[in-house]
Amino acid sequence: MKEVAVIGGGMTMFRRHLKETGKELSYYAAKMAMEDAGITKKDIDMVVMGSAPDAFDGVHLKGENLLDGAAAAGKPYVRVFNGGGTGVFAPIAGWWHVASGVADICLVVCEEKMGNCYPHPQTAFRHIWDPILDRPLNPNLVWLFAMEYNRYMNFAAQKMGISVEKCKEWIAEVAVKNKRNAVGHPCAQLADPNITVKDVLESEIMAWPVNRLDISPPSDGAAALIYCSKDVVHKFTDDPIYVGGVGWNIDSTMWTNRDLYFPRYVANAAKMCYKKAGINNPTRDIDFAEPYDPFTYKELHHMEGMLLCEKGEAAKMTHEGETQRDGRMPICPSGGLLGVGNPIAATMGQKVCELYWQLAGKAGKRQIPGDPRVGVGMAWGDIMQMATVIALRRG
Amino acid sequence: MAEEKKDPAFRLRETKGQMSWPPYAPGTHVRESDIREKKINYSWWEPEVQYAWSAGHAMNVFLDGLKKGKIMGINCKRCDRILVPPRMFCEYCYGPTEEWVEVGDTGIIETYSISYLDSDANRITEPILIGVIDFDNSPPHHGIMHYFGEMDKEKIKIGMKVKAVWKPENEREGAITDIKYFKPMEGE
Amino acid sequence: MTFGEKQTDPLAKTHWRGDMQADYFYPSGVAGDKFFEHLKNNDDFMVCKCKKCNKIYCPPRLYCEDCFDEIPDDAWSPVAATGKIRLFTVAMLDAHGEKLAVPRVMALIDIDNTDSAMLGVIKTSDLDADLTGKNVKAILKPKDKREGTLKDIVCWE
Amino acid sequence: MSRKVCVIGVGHTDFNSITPDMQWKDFMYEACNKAYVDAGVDPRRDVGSFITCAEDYWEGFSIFDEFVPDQVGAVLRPCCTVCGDGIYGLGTAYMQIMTEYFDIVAVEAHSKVSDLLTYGDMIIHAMDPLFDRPVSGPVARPKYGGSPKYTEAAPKPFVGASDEKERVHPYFLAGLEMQHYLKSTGTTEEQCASVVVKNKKNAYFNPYADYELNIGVDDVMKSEYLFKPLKKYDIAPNVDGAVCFVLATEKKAKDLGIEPIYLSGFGWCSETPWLSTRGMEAEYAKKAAKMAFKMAGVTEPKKEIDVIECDDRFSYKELQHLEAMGFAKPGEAGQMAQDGTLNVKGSLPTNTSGGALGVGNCLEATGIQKALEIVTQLRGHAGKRQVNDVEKGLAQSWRFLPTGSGAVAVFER
Repeated sequence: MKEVAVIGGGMTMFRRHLKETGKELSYYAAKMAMEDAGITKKDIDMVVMGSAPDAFDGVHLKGENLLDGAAAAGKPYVRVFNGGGTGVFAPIAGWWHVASGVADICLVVCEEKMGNCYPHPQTAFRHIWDPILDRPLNPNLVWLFAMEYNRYMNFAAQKMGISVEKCKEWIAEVAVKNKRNAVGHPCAQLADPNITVKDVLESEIMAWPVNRLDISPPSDGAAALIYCSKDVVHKFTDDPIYVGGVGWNIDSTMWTNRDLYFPRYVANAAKMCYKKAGINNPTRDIDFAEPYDPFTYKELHHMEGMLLCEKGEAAKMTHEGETQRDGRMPICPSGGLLGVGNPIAATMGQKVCELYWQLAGKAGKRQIPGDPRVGVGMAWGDIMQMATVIALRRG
Repeated sequence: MAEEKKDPAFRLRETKGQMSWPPYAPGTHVRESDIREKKINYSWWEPEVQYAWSAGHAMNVFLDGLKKGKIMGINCKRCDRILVPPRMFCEYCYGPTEEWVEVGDTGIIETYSISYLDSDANRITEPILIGVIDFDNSPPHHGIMHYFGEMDKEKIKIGMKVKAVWKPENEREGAITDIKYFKPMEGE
Repeated sequence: MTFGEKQTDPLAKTHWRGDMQADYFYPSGVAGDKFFEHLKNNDDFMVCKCKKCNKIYCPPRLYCEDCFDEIPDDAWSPVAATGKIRLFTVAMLDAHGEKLAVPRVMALIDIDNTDSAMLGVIKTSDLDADLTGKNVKAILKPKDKREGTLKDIVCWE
Repeated sequence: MSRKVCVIGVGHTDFNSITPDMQWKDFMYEACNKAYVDAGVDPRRDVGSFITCAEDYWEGFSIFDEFVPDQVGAVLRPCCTVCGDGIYGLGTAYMQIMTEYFDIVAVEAHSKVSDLLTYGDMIIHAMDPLFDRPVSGPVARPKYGGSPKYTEAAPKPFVGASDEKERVHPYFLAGLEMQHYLKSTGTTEEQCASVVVKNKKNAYFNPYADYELNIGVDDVMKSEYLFKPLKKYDIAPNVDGAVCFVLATEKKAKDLGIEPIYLSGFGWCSETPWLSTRGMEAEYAKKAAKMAFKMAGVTEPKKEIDVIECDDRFSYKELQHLEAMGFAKPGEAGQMAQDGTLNVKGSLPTNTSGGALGVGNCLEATGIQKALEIVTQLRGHAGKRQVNDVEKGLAQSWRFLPTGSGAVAVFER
């Protein structure tokens, strides 16, 4: 196996609607990453595209349609897809292109254009359900997460010995933290320096227990990342950031046949990744993490799955401020999905590019104090069943 | 046009050496109102995307059972587990499933939500109660999703006992909607 | 036998109907917007040229797909909406696989003075003629009816 | 490199024009189960990673990846979807094994195209929405109802009007390309017809093929022009089918006591998606083959490769791909089809399984079906269609209209 280094990252603005086509967004992100790494299209051996449902962009075989924007015209190019997990899965796929020795330099581009789907991006989400068992009930995607949120909240409240209402308050603190963290991120859609827990709890109820500010809204956007193998990394940098390990895991389709309080699949993916990355004690060896946070409770749920705290106690950790940017274990220093936006696959920008920028000391105002050496990014997708984890380390 | 940049082109070279990444955000924001007022050019397309999925044997038996007012599960003897909804194979041991069983139409609420959104994300005033029901005769955490009815949104809770309310027999068509909803059992 | 039991009843309800119906909105993009905005008010095409590759794109692009360099604003110029038929075919079927009432002549048209081609419908009554190499001209909607989409080109003649 | 990747098990369902008795899950389960039994592995214990090749719209789900793990045996295991043809899946498995993360990887690809009622419209949906798609017909949904509802708070944006009533079938793109191929190489329609005749005959000896037919060149020539010069028989009809491969390291194969068939090289390449600037020379097949040959150490493909399965979803495509990959000079492949060089007993046996024309167009499973045939040939299990003395075989596929992407895999004994 070859060691794989990250040498460039880029991302576009995240907004509900962007004027650019999907190709053009991919171009912006890919170009930024190429400029960062100092390479041109000629240098790229293979390209990986990550893009979530075709039903958002409204183009069948959308990977094929986007490829010229990803510098892939005339190159080996493949698209991988894992629902929401794509944001970290595409970089994992890029990693194996290089780690296997097939490519020396690999470009990973993630693009999403959710604003294309009308009447609402939710219309596309309607078709992720089982056609026979669920779709006749006309479900809304938010229901699914509301149900998981409820199950998790009840468990966590019991575990921490607090009331459900108190637990919901603590969970709301995640939104406050992330939206404040996003201040200073040029791409952010939802940064808000003055938001309070009260604002979150008093925003309209979408599907109890989910309030409007508990959700990251649909966005357009793109992100890109460039890998190279250790053999050639000396051409680009003296202080490379390496991929320590990767992991991915999927649970059963039958989500009503699972206990939703704990994400087993996240734990499995994290263990796979940690084993390869030599992380024996996650709470000690990991300096900061970017778990997937499309909903407030998900950040906590995933922290537990990633073994960063005890089951059911992530809310307490948040409440005590340990997950702040200057806390013991900074979580989502980029602002996450709640702060920056959620163009499904393009969240690679917060979940992986951010790891790179933080480790390389390039995060500017968002930089974590101290000397972070190991960061872990994670994404989650499908019907609450897919987890993808990547660990980056310095040196 | 909102926030039209003077130069929409991406000019990274000018910012080379800057230590804050991303150096700035390429892209041009468009508001929903700009689209309605046709301030940008756009194309529109309405695809025809229609399917007729083969239901498969397990779903046929399940749907046929619903028509008769029964909820059918299937047993995996190797794992000693009743699968509801049924399928032809067990995902844990990867062997075929064997014996059909009725799981009854009563159960408990595994989890629930009170939704103020309909399926197209439109806001509604009278909330929909929705949740996962674990059947009494199935293993723990093995259930289906369905609506709740005749239920007070203040009183719904996890672990509440519920019972299916069926459509009249002549209106059933072999679909999950043959069950109208689940209602609280007496004493709840 | 892969399964414990198999379906044997030919009268069983075997299929479940459903759809993935949604409508789609496609912003024209940075380059497309210039093209369509120009087409709304003029009878010719706005195209662009990659200064490095000397390749002229119609429809225009924001970037050159070959060298991946951005195409600057000053590389844009209009060309006449005329071209030469490179390839053509007579399509007999509609998207559902049924016979079209009137066969449609579809063509790939090399746009004059560019390195690109466009798909188009050819207006012709002679279905047996060899149209290759014929010069054609875009028939556009009246200016007041143009919407800024490719539908502004009615056909080629 | 120290590691070598080989095929240790294959499984497939029957290929049928419709499969009403099985849900897509059951269908995939059958193919995978057979492959695991063939390899003698337990997916719940032995297989490290699982890969499915699928596209959402072919299947009818916004996120098809959700509906994969149970039936391939991947619950709580690493499993992913590659949006590509089966050969992309094989290449992905190759790379995953080479990273030393896994020893055994399963790859599945399938077509359940009979579930899809609006096949033509779906391919139109893959065309560029701004510059290609509007040419095909009206913007508003022409036939089926069930349009989404709009509310007053969120009304429908302005939608353009047009005069046409029907959208044209997207196979017109193949009609255009065929015309280019015939004109630029001087190949005749009869030569394309002889490909149809050959493949449909080969399918008689392939038990799972669905579209075997005993016809002559005349019958093909007399079939009607649908997209002139493309005729009815030049087009591969759609079929349902699922195929699963189990790949492993050489060491694992030896431990299991299986004679390995090596996946010695793969390659893929994409041309620009813009019809506007794309050549029509199947450049993707040329570059993909180059990459695969380099990896497999094949220097003289024409001599070294004993059996070829290349994409023939339109009859001319087989000839075009053979020429692009360097097995014939431009314009010669048609002659080879006519004089029997491409027959099972010829010097360059091509599409011995019957190809897509004989087996059917199985969408993303096309490439893996071709790989399946190569493995069957290399194992010597091909019965009456067995080619003598095969050491190396090549499978090639294209991602179908309207793309310019394709993949190649080289197998050897």
